[in-house]
Amino acid sequence: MALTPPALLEALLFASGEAVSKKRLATLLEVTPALLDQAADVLRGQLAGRGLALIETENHIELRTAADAADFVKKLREAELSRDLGKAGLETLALILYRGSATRGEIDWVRGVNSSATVRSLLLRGLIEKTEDSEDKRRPRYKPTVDALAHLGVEKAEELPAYAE
Amino acid sequence: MALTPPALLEALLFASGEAVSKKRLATLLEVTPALLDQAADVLRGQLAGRGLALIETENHIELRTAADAADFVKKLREAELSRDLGKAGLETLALILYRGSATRGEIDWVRGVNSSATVRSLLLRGLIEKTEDSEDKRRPRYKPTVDALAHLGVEKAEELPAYAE
Amino acid sequence: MEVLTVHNNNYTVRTPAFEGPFALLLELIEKRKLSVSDLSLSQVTDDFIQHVRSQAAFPMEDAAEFIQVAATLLLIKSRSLIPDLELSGEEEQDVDDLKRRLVAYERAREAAKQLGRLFGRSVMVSAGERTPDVVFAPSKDLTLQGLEAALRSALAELEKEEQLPAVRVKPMVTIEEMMDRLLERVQSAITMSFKDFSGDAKEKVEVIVSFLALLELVKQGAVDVAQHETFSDIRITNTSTATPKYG
Repeated sequence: MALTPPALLEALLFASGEAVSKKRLATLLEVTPALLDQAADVLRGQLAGRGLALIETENHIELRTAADAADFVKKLREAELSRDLGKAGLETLALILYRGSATRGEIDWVRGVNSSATVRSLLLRGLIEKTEDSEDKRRPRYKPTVDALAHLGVEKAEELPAYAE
Repeated sequence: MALTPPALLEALLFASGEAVSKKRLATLLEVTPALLDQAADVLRGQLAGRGLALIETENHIELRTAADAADFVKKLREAELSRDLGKAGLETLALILYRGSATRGEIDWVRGVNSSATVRSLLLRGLIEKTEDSEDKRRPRYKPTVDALAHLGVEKAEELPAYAE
Repeated sequence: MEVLTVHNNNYTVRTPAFEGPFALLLELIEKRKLSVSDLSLSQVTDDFIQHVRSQAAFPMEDAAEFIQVAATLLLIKSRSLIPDLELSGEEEQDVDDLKRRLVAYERAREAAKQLGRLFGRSVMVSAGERTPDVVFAPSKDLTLQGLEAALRSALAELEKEEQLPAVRVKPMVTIEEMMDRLLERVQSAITMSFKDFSGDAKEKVEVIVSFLALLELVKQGAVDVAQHETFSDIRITNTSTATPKYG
């Protein structure tokens, strides 16, 4: 089933995750600037009373959560940050700590499962950070943050117990 | 203006950006599991013909771009292009999807070969996940993930062709 | 699926025509435009065994699966040739199991074909990543002890995963004995049946003689195949080939 321009615009904004220039959107959707403005207006109308909202500046458009949902979104963020790390989080963090740094592929391999959601949550919580892999710049390496080491009471990863594996 | 539960659900799913367990969603929205299911159904209806879609597995929900927007979204997110699964991977994924879940033993029984390498590769790709078997805790049960459905372009396993056993 | 076989210290990558015994069996049945039944299975037994024997090298695990299926096929064929052959409860179950597994595999294969057409065609993508507002948020369970325990369990799990195949091969110890037993059983059943042979006896005897020769070949084949990889738990004994005696 072919989607309408407003629906395609919604999908593109959702997939992008950030503000996208109107010029780029028109190119991606293969429409004229005038038709893009029209599609944005229709989409804005469809989103009334819904959980999402269209934020439009002179040159950019962005999809965001509706202002009226702010309290719930805040609760979600707080819940995300106060949850236990759990088995997946601890395993992943432990691997990164004991190796000094690790790539997604290395973590996945040892854990035997896809670790993208776990890595993402550790990043959000400021426990690990992205660094550039010296061999392959497109592939990020993750290392523990200074905050994480301080929280654990160790100054260097080498001070961790059982650091030899 | 107070938003309805379906709108709040949409906002939470968008803000989270990943698959969220139904249990957590019910807690966050302060509704019963039955009301959450109802809100999800309403939201799914509202999204028909739009750029977004709700993918639902046994325990998780995630907001994703609609399958029909794939050609346009591809231009923005080339990284999502997926390698083929191969015959062994497809057979194993099919068994898990059509049965809802399966153990290694059940997969091997049907395929007549050892499937451990295939199961591991599906786990690494995040297309299936390990869960605890209610009868035997040492024996993992594998279930399809939201990402598996997303790669097949369906919102629920029931929408797959010839879903019947 | 590519299979890496170790042979004379040389690594050779080989792509077998059939990933498992069921794929081969279904192909043989479908080539004759038949469906899964005792009759069709006994008709493709010879071809199946020919295929198994013509494979130069199997990884041990696959060989075990193929041979087990071959043994069950021989049971089915034995019964179709020798009406007096009564299968034990366990044998009946093997036959029944094979048929049920084949039907289930046939369905899974069909479903896989359909999924293959869908997979990756219209990917539904997740919400785009925003630059996250990082807030340092450790948790209650974030302790050195907790981390150490988690690491240990992850490594233990990995080790267990890598050891799995070896464990699974063990039941195959008795393959050779199984073939011996089958041969003996069929021989005695035939001796009994000869009394009943009537006009077309000559033809029937020929069928059975070649069948017994086939059984013998398989038995040798099983030993042959089992010797390709010696690191596993499989006990390999060289049998002094017992030539079947007829009548």
